[in-house]
Amino acid sequence: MTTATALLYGLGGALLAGMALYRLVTAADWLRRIVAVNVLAVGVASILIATAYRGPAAPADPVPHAFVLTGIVVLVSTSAVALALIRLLHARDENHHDSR
Amino acid sequence: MIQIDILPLAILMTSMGIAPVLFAIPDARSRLRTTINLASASAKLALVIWLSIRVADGAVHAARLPVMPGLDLVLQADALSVLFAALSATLWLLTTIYAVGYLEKEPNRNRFFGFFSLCVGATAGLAMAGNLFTFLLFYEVLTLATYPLVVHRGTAAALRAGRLYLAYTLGGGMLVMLGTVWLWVLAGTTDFVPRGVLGGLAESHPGELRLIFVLLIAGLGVKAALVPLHAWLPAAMVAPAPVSALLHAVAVVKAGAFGIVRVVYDVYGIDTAADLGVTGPLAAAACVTIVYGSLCALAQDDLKRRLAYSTVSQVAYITLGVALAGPVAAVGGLAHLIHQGLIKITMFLCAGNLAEARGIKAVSEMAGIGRTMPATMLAFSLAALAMIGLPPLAGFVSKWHLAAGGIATDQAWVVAVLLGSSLLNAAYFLPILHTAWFREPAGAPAAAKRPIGWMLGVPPAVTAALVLAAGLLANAPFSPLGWTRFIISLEYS
Amino acid sequence: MIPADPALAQWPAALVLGPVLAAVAAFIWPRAGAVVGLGASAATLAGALALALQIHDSGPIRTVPGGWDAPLGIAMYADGLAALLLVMTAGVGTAVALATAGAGPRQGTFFWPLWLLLLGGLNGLYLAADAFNLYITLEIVGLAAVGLTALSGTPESVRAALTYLLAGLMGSLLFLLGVALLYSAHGRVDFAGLATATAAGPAVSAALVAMLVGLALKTAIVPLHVWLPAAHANATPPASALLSALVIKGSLYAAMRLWLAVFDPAAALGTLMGLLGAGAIVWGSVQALRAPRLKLVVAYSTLAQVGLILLAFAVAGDDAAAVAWRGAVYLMLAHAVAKAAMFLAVGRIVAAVGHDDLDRLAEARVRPGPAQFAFALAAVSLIGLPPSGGFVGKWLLLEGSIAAGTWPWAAVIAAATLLSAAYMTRVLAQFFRTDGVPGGEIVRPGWTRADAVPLALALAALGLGIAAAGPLALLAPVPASGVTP
Amino acid sequence: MPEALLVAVPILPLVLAAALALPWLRGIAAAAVPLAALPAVAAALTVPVPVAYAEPWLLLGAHAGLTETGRVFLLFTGVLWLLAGFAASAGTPADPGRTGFLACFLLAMSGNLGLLVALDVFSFYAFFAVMSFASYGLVIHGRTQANIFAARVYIAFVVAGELALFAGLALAAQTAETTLLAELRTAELSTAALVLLILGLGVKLGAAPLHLWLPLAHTAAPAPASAVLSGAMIKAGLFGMLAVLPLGLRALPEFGMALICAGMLSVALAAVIGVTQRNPKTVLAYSSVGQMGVVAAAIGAGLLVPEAWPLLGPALVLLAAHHALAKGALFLGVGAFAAAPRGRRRSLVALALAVPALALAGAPWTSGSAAKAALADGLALVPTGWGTALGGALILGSLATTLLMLRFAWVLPAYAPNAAPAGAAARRTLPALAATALSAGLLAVWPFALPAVPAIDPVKAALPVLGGLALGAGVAGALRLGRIRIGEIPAAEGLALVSRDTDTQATRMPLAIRGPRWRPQRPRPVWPRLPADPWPLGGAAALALLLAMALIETARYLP
Amino acid sequence: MNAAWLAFDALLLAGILGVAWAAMAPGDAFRAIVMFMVMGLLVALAWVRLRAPDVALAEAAVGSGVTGALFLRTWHALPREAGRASEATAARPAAPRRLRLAAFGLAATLTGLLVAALASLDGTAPGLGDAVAARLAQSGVSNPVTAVLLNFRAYDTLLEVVVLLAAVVVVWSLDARPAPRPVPARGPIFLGFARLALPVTVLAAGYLLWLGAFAPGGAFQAGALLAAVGIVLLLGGLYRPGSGDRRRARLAFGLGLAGFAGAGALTLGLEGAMLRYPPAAAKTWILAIEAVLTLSIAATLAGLFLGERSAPARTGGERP
Repeated sequence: MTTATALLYGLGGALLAGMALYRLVTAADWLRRIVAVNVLAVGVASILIATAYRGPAAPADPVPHAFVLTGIVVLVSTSAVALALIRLLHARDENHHDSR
Repeated sequence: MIQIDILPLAILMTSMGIAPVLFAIPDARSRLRTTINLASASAKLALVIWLSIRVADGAVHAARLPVMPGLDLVLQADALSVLFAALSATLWLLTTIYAVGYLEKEPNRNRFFGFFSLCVGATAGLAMAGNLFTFLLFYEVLTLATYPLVVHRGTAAALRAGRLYLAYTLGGGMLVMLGTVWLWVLAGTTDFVPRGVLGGLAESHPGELRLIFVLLIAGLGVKAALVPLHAWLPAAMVAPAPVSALLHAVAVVKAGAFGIVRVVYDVYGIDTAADLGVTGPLAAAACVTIVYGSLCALAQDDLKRRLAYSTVSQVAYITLGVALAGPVAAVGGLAHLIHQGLIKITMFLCAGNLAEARGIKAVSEMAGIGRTMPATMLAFSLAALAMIGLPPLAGFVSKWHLAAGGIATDQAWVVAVLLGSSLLNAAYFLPILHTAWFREPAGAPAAAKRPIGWMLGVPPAVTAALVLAAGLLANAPFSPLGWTRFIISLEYS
Repeated sequence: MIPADPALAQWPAALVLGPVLAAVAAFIWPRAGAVVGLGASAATLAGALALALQIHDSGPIRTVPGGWDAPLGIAMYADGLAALLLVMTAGVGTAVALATAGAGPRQGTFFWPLWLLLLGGLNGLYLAADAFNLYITLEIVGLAAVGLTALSGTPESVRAALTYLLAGLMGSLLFLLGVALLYSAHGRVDFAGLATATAAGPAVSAALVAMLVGLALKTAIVPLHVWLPAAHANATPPASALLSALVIKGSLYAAMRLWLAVFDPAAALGTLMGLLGAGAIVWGSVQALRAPRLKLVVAYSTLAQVGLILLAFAVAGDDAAAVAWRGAVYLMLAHAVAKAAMFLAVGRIVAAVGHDDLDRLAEARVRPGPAQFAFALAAVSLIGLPPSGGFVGKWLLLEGSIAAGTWPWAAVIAAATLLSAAYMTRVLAQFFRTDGVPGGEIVRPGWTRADAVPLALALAALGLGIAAAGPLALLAPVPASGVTP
Repeated sequence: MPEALLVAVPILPLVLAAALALPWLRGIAAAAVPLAALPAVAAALTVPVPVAYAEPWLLLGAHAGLTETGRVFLLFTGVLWLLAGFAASAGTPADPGRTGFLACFLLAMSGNLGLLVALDVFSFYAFFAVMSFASYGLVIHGRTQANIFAARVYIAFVVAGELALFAGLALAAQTAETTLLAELRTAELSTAALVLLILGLGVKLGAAPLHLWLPLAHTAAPAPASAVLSGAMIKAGLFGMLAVLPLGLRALPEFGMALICAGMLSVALAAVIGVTQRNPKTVLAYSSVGQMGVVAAAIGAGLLVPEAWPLLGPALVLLAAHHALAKGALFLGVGAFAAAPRGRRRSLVALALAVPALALAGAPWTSGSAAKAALADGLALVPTGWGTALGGALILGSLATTLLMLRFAWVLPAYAPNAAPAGAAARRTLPALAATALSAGLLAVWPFALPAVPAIDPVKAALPVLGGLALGAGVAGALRLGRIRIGEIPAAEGLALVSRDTDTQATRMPLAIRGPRWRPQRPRPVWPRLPADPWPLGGAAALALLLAMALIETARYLP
Repeated sequence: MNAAWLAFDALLLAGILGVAWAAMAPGDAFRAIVMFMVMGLLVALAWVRLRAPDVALAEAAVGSGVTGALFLRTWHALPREAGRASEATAARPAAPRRLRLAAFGLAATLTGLLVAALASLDGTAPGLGDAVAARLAQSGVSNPVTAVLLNFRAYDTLLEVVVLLAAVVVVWSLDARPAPRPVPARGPIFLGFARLALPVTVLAAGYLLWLGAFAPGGAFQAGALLAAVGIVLLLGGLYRPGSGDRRRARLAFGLGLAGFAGAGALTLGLEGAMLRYPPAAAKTWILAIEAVLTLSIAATLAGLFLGERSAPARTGGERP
């Protein structure tokens, strides 16, 4: 982390990640868990972005940016799958309740 | 560098190769199955005889296939292998005939005979294994191939026995594997070489070598039913008679004993082993087994269980002969490998006939059976007397050499052990003969369930004849004894 | 490094592109799914074999897609280890595909694109020589695997898939965290650079830990295995086969690669891995011994097997470790083949008997002999009895641990063998038991073509024990120098 | 030709026994039983001695042949078996156990005759074993409780004896590094070997204290069997001792004394217990014990004083021959007596039996007296102390024998076996008479066999007999007057205490160690249902693992 | 000045953390989702501050927008009646207390260690910025991020598209029965908005795509916008796909990957290396690929949002 700013955001990312991990483990409902995962991703991403930051003058390092971009897309895809599963699970539950 | 040698491979394939075929043959086509069985068994016997002649001429037969760097699968025929291979080939032929007759109507014959031939194939592999690695391989194959035979009946009891069998033998196999790997790491070779492969290691790593020896012997001792690793053997009695016969005479038990012979002679070398001071404890273990097995046998009323315990005791003779570390005793031990096989298979085949023909399973039910089934009981009696060690029967020859060997190596206490054991043998075999021959059948004699066809009748007769011949013609050059002397002359040259 | 024939340099990329394109085709034209799937799998197998031969003859192959060399660009690296796993994946996959195609359209049209995506992803994973690239391949594999898990559509499978997905997500995000840390520490993420980069600081250690745990989650290393039993036990047979045979191997391979090629972990970390392995062996075996359902037994045995492989991490010392690693890889290979065979066999058994309740198996009137036989053969390899791939792997592992003088691990290996024997016997006994059948005559359906695949796989598992020389020759340089791109 | 004859000696009975196993040959074989011993007699008469043949393939190298002593033994043993066989084949084919009995009879015969032509330890031991074990069938033949008990005692002793013999021979052969009996005799044998050999052979010899089986067995067995048992087979023990013990070569004082004591004990026991018996066969059995006691004592003397052996040896052989024929005649006679219908035939048999009885008692001009005289000459060479004791023993012996014979004569008339041997009385009588004649004529033919017997001093010979008669009469009178009744001391006194509940004990063994039984309990899968949502646990575990690994790695950076 | 910025950063971070915590805290799911979307916007702001406009755009459009939409759609599909215990909603009791405590301790310690690790970085690592700058000229585009995405590390991007396809395949393979509750009828305002907004959005998307070559923007951002268009169309029922459209949809999903991978194969054949463009025509290749990707991504995102079964023309129960 070259600059204070970068360090700040880096640590912020770390905090985000930590919070997310805690909630990811303890959250009782699936929706919340997926949210936590996304927050965790944001935390990691901000570490990368912070790493890329070279101060207000210099241009930032684009490679981490590319990483994050890819990460975002990957994550939205995965989240979509997870949410679809949640919906399906709920529908199954309904079936079960109906069948009982 | 793959090395091909038709003869050993052929001997292996005659039994292992046909297994898949036998599996594939549906139960109904029993004639086809029998033809294949007998054909291959006879072929194997012929090949083994040929091999023994070649080996006697000093020809070298070896086939090898590299498996892991430095570790090859080696099939190699030396005098010792031929001894064991000949035993298994001969008795396999007979047992197959017997089994065909025995299982005439039962279901799952394809499975049975498939594993049956796998089992014997593994035995052949064990016999011809050229190094400990190969030996271990076939040792485990044998374990696996035998399990389905033990549980063949599919009853709860059979499965219990099967569990016990696997628990013991797989444990033993694991020990052997540990020992083998360690040996391999230490010595860099596992080859079987007369007088051992350890070289200078005995001086540099005595402690490790002793530990390895313990591992190996303990592992092999499970199959050889050394006390206290023997409990599986009596339990395995639930298996059909041919299986018990094979188990006790050729396959499993003998595999263990044979392995012990190999380890002591061709891995450690008898001198090295003696220097390491491991033969003494081995001999002690063998003696304990001999006595304890006989004591247990006394208590059994179930015929097959009694026979099983007597096997526990008898097979230890082989170990004893090896452990006494002297040529004469060794001759006795190795000869007993063959003799005990012949004797025990006779007894089990007869026991099977009793059960098949009259449903007799316990000694107490045998009163007067000598009248109703004289031939069977004659064979049985011959075997029993041989087991006790009466001349001119096979058992006497091995016992004589064991005693003589013990005396020759200044371990005359062995004679005491032998006397005790023979006394016990007499104590649990003679009552059987008395009951069978001289007691009036209590109540109505058991009704005949089925006639004993030639397939059930001939094999025990032949083996009984062999028992007599092996003793009567002990000094003949190609008798088991003669061959054993040949082997030992190589070991102690 | 660059092989003589530049055309061969294209193999790696082709092994990734091919399945991916096939997946698209199979997705767009569902009816052609089976044909495309089979064809692509077989073609991949052929390609992988060719690659393996090439590597066997003239060493590892390194290519740079895009023509931009690392660290800016991405390198693909194929050595013996990678080649072996490529062949394994394509081989097992082709077999499973055959079985699926044989089973007819019941599997549904989605199996094929999913499988092909999985295949492409795994191939990419094995060939990756770049941390971030590895991350994406992990994601592909994870998504495809989740899809396969949920394919059977039962509520249990859906719940299992969700848990699996969540674990996978946490894992891959931890992995990504590791990548971020690596980049911030070294400014690059290509293995070669990372391996040579100096100064392993706290950040790098953190990266190592994060990546290891992330991969552990995906590999279902006890105690991070909570998702596995349900997932593997509730998927359709082919899916289960692929999941337990191949998917977990992907992440395990990644961990192995990083461990050997990128980081130099503290010795204590290796011991910890060994302890985890031992724990996995005990826990997996005990659960397998108590599991009430056949498929659960098989699933739990996977845990134990993975634990066995983990022991290699604990063996130190150059030569000893080399041997142990070879053993571990060979165990992966053997487990893949045998476990696939086993799950397919279980599928056949369940189809014939109608349930996989272990206690009621002995009462079944129908006894699908060939399938049970295949199961037994596979069990032999899983227990690690000769002659089987499992035995060879176990032997090498033992040899390594003994050569290193680390006795506890040798003991653990022995215990693992006996435990696995115990729970496998528990199943086999049910097959042999016949007196439990209420009254009726026992029906023994003969051979069908569907039995061919599991049986063939099981036999292959045994064959790996005899024909071990070839694969081991591929692994010869592992790990010394061989794994570092 | 001679070789063939020698081989035929043991083989012919074997062949016949085998033939008995085949139903279609059974009749012929049974008919041929009387002839089974012919080769033995022929060989003994025709084969020139000494002769030896080797058959290396057989056993561990077998040697057959005939020695001087062997020939005599072969002769009288063969004759006795011939006669006994004639009597034995008398039973009716209806008798269910008959075939088995004949088979055992033939096997025992083959063993007994074979061991006489064996020159090496293996074949000797083999034939010895065949004889001993086959006799089990003879003892148990009647299948009564008494038979079964006697058979069990017998087999127990046999097994013990065989084992001792086995060990002894093994030790001897190893130390002497030979398997030839003749060379064993000349070799320096270890004490252990000698002890075992003497025990093994002593069991067969039946001298106290190894005699316990003898009265039971001889009583229980059918007459012909008893005849060979006590006439021929126990002599096998003697033959063995003559063959292996270094008699006349080395002095083994300790063994000598031990044997002498055993011999005296036998004589005393035989007299005291024998006279109380009510069954004539038991009485005869005890007289055998007494006689064998004398034999043992004589051998002991030989071991004590090798110089005496040249005289003792021939005397012992003569004694053996004499006892064989006389005892054989008596036992056969008892059988004939029991089988014969009341009346003249019966009294005739009874009268005939007086001859061998007197011979046994050692009345003047009988073979008995000759044998005793020869022995006395030999014992005279034994130094005073043991010498006098032995002389006394000898006299006491004949005194005792006289008493026993009196007792025999006393109880014979009342003898009625519970299972009277059926039919063919003639075939039982003739052999008895023949044996009687032979034992009477023994002295006449003896010189052809061995160096001439010493002259008999009738007075010296008559004294003990008369003394015996007097004593017997006196005792009987005293008892009669004093109205004293003496109970029968049960035969095999020591074992009489053992339960006779044979039915159970025949199969159940005293030692009962149960083999360890493995009781597997299938683990009931009590399944902790997977938590519906296992994720929190897994996640927490992941965090824990993260921490653990992180700490391990952190340890690197701590100073 | 700098201090002011730091203060701003700190404030922003605090806000992000707070919102994130709120988004993950138990309670009403809807609130959580909204919080999450807000966080996305704040994060985007922060990244703009860190000179990462492309990422910020993507975060806003995809990370916050599309993901948020997905969350809302799911939330809408979930039962809201209290009492029924559905593990998908917060109605169930949270994880046991002991576990929560343990997890908290662990997470806290780990965060501490992570912070320490980050703090230990001295920033000597050069990174690849210079390398990119040096090769930007040859890349065919002037936006370094796009250069990295579609040229230097195009292989990653290819695999990323594979992930996207995999996702849609999985989503479409999950076929829930009974069909979800019918989408409520939209009011006139929604429709009016739609009519007005759609054309504008489409134009914006095209602009973004073209912009991506030399300025922040690119395929993914554009794709996200188009996806929004599609979603609105479908939700509003302005466009009702027929049963045949499912095939077309699949075609659209696969198209991007097919194009990209096809390009890879082509270059592999022509240039001997996957995705090594002929230097002269690099820009053309990239734009072509991006164009295809944009459409495909849009379709895919829409497909992810709607799932297969919201094609009204079909009845359930085709597959077992």
